[in-house]
Amino acid sequence: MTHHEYDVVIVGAGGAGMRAALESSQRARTAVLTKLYPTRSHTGAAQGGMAAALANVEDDNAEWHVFDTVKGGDYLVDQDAAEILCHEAIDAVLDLEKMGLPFNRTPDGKVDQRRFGGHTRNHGEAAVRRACYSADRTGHMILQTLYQQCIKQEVEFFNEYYVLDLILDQDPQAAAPGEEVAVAGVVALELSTGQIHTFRAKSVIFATGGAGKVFKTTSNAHTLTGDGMGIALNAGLPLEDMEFFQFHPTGLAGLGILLSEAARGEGGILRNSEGERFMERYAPTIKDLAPRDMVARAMANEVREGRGAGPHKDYVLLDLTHLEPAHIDEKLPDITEFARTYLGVEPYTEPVPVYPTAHYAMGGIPTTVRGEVLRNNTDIVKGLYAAGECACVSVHGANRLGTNSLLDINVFGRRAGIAAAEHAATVDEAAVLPDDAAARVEGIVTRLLATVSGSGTERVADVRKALQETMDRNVQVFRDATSLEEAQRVVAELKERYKDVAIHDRGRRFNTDLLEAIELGFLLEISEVVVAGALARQESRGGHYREDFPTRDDEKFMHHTMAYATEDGVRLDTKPVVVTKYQPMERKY
Amino acid sequence: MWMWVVHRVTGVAIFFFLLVHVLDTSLVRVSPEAYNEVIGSYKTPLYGLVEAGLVAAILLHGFNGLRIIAVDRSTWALRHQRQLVWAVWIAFAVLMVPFLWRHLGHVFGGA
Amino acid sequence: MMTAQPSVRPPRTPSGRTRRNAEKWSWVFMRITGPVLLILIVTHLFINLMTGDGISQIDFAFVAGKWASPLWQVWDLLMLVLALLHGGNGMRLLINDYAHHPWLRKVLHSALGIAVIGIIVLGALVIFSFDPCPVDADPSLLPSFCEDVR
Amino acid sequence: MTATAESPAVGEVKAMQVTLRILRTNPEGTDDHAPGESYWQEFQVEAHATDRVLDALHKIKWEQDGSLAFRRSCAHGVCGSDAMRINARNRLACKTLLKDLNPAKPIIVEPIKGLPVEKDLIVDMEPFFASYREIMPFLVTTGNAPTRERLQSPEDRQRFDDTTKCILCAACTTSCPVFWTDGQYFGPQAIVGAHRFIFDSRDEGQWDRLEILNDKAGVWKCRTAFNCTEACPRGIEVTKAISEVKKVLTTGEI
Ligand SMILES: Cc1cc2nc3c(=O)[nH]c(=O)nc-3n(C[C@H](O)[C@H](O)[C@H](O)COP(=O)(O)OP(=O)(O)OC[C@H]3O[C@@H](n4cnc5c(N)ncnc54)[C@H](O)[C@@H]3O)c2cc1C
Ligand code: HEM
Ligand code: SF4
Ligand code: F3S
Ligand code: FES
Repeated sequence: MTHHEYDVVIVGAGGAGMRAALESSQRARTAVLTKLYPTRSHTGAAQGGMAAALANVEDDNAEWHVFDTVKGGDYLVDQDAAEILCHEAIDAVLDLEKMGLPFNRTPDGKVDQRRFGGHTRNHGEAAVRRACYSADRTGHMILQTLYQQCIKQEVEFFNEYYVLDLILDQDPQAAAPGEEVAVAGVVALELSTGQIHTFRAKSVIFATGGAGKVFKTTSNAHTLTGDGMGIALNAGLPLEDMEFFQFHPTGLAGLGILLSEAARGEGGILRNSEGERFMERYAPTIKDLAPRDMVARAMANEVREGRGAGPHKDYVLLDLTHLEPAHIDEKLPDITEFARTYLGVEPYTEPVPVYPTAHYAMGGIPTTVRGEVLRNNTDIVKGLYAAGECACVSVHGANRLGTNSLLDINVFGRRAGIAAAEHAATVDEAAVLPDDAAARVEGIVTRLLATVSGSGTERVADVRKALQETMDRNVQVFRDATSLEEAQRVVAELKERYKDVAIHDRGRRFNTDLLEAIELGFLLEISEVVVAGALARQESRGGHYREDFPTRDDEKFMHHTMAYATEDGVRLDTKPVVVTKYQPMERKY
Repeated sequence: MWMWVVHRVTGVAIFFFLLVHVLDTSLVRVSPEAYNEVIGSYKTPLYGLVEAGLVAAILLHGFNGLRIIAVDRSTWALRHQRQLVWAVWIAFAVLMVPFLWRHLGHVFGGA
Repeated sequence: MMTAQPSVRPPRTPSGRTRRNAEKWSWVFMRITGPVLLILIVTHLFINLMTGDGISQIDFAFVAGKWASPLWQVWDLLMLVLALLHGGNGMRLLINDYAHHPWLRKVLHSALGIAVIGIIVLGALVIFSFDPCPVDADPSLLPSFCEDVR
Repeated sequence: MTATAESPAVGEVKAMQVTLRILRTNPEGTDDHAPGESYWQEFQVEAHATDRVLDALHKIKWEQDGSLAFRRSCAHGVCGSDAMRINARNRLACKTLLKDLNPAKPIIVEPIKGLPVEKDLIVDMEPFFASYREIMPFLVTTGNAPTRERLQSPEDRQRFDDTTKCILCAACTTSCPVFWTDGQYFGPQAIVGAHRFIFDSRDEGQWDRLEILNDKAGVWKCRTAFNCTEACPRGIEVTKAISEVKKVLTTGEI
């Protein structure tokens, strides 16, 4: 075992982690721990754009952006956070540009912008061009640019270090309200050697990204297993609004690989088997550019009502054939390439089969607008921060608008980085890391390695597959009490089976078998929370649609869900939503 | 990649041949007898074949050298480098066939 | 234990920048000499192997006959020098690619240098100090014009 | 309940048997093999023609031999984790469909060449990233930054578009025969990385970068073998980028 001491430790080197690192490494001794090489992070898969009311191509302002974000999030958004997000958006984009990000340009040399779902002019009048973009690889450019800046600043990376535990100075659930709980450090497994490392730090930032792998059909990477969320939960911290998961309308049918909303922003049209532009029925004003939850439901509904295309009538079509090939090549080169490579479909001439795919976790580790992690509705954990998809500030509420996440990781990644470094400067000594800090991780590793000799009976892949299929079947675009109870039962059963999983690789070095087993543990816990939250929320709001409760119920459910892991399962609590300017209204587009 | 190997191998082959070639030609300074004796051995069929190989190497290396230069200079050539590889082989064949026909005629024809 | 590598672990030996553009000029040189050599050598080969009786005509007399003309003297000298420099530089590149030990590299480089210079000097001497009609030689081996000289 | 279909396939494809021949290395040894020894192992899996090689590898790992080690993340060719040598060509396992490989014959899978093998298909990427770091892969500017964005015309933006696509997968560098023989060579990726900034009209560090590439281990090592261009999963014209850098160095004009 090796021990390290830093002022700030950042877990995750995606957009949020590296944006934080750029700030904190200027101010404090910072280490970035990441289970992947930084450039492999899933931020690099983001395609369409990053929202900011730059008004480079048409009239726009940050206030409209706030409104769209709140409305898009079905009023579950904390409006103070949304205001920060949208007002700081402009600098966030300009900062990236100054770091060298190669945005697409307008003829007069400014950052170009395009339309995206749910982003409107003057409170919903018409779609507005707000997404700053770089072809359909905006996330790739952000990730590369941030990594390049990290190289310039000589940020210290620990690549392929899996953080598996968070150490606090006391149990946050046992601590009385108002009592101080502080972070002490994290425990990580180094992939190349199998060695366990402890990191003691004054500040720790979690930026571990999403948890899309709880579903089978997802746009998310194999490595997005919700580790950060799971670790927080295990450490006695709550997760907020986990029942809200975004299903992106246009995943490649059967595969889940994403085709950016930019395809529709650039003029693509969704059609059913009859060739009908069905979104005209669901969102007469902005049609195909309605927010994702609505479009995904509309698509699923078309399929349910028998208007799906294909041999099994189980997908709809994204039609780009009326666009100029040159325009497609310039604005959407990658996603059209995906259609060619993976489905053998030529988007110039044929419509592309698409179906909703699990995409984004609106919920996560609850934080303040400075990125401080909450341990209940009001108290923060000293020195602990979270940012990016693993966090929930709540700027996305019940449904995230496209392009608001790349914005989120930059705005709140930056804020968390600054706050963490400033906090580290105010404390002399980090909290004590107990001698047995690594005991839990060692226990898990030793137990799993022991299964190699044949003590376990279950295969990791089987349990994971069963979990993902259950989640896809029961907790997807449409949910109801029956499906959710079924999911709850299956997840509980799988948690039992998980206790018997066995691995094959007995080595210490690059034991990815072992890590997949650990990741599965996180997936199971997160699924449990998602299902519990979804069952309790007897209304439909944003990405969460209950067929047995098809309308929004502001009387009973205008609040965030706070979920805690306890001895006897998930305990749910609520947290009020911060409303400043915009009172909930019906959501029509 | 394979043209790179060909270029390298032929380059080295020519280089070593050249060393030997200059040395043997130097024998003209020693005496006509010595020179003619060595050159005489070049006139055996075996050496005739080696000689043919050398010419082949030079032509291949030379034409491929032109291809490399073209590729470095023009985007068109760069994008059509595969076709240019064919062009090298064709040019090579066009020159080699008549040469071989004549050369091997001399070598084996005993003239 | 493997630690993270924040700073650049030098994967290569810097050249020391004593000859800043050396590799660039070497590259340009190869591209200039190549085509020139192509013309020189193809003509050379054509004359020696294709015209007249081909390879069987080559003997002392043939060579002497050619070198009597200053054109062929210069031609062959140019060919000799360029080919050796081009080939020698090519060999140097190869050594750089394959010889990884500094000492081995040094040895090979020196050997190459000596060979190239030696051969150029030797060749040049031969071409210019060449006497087409050595006095003590068997006249039947000499080019026909030697009879006039005698 | 929900409208999720069981994997809505586009056109039905029949399952078939494919054989994968994988070059394996275990740093800690196995019952039959010494630590660090490389050996071939064959696996048979049931797969569809439209499956990726990555799917087949996963099937092996998940159903037959959990100790098989390889890197992967995004599974659709954008993160650069899974470059490997498949049937003697460098490719991304997640972007290579079985149907494009003649699955009737065994599919040969090896780690990329020229970097130290750590385990099975995992190689040490550190030397590769070190080369990238050395060419100053970040925008260099002097003077005060403008309050808004730096302007750049679409034409100027277009000049370096191709090389911004790089995902640092190393398929190019580890397919280059010059890199195989001399690991000192920066390799095509580093040149691509430098090209991205050299031709960016906003950058002012071009000449420092060019100076680095004008070195013995720099661009002049490239012998236009084109393996890099053929290997690049992002379709970057790597050799063209290298050529453009050479041109700038010889003409002195950007
Ligand atoms: C296909 C796709 C397209 C998208 N397009 C857009 C778009 O156009 N616009 C937009 O705004 N948003 C988009 N999004 C959403 C957005 O890209 C993500 O939400 C965002 O990039 C998340 O960034 P992150 O930094 O939080 O996490 P990530 O980029 O996922 O990074 C997570 C990091 O955490 C590390 N990590 C994870 N677990 C551990 C652990 N246990 N130990 C150590 N390190 C760990 C990983 O190594 C990685 O470095 C898209 C998402 C997807 C999937
Ligand atoms: C016939 C005309 C010739 C042409 C057009 C030519 C052209 C070239 C060119 C352009 C290169 C550089 C290749 C590169 O940088 O990738 C080269 C390399 C080389 N040449 Fe020639 N050349 C010719 C004749 C010769 C001769 C006569 C010799 C031997 C004495 C020779 C030996 C070499 C060698 C050894 C290399 C290095 C190969 C390598 O690095 O892979 N060449 N040639
Ligand atoms: S240039 Fe292409 S092959 Fe090389 S690292 Fe970049 S993406 Fe991979
Ligand atoms: S393969 Fe290597 S030699 Fe040059 S063209 Fe590519 S870098
Ligand atoms: S897994 Fe990301 S490139 Fe293949």
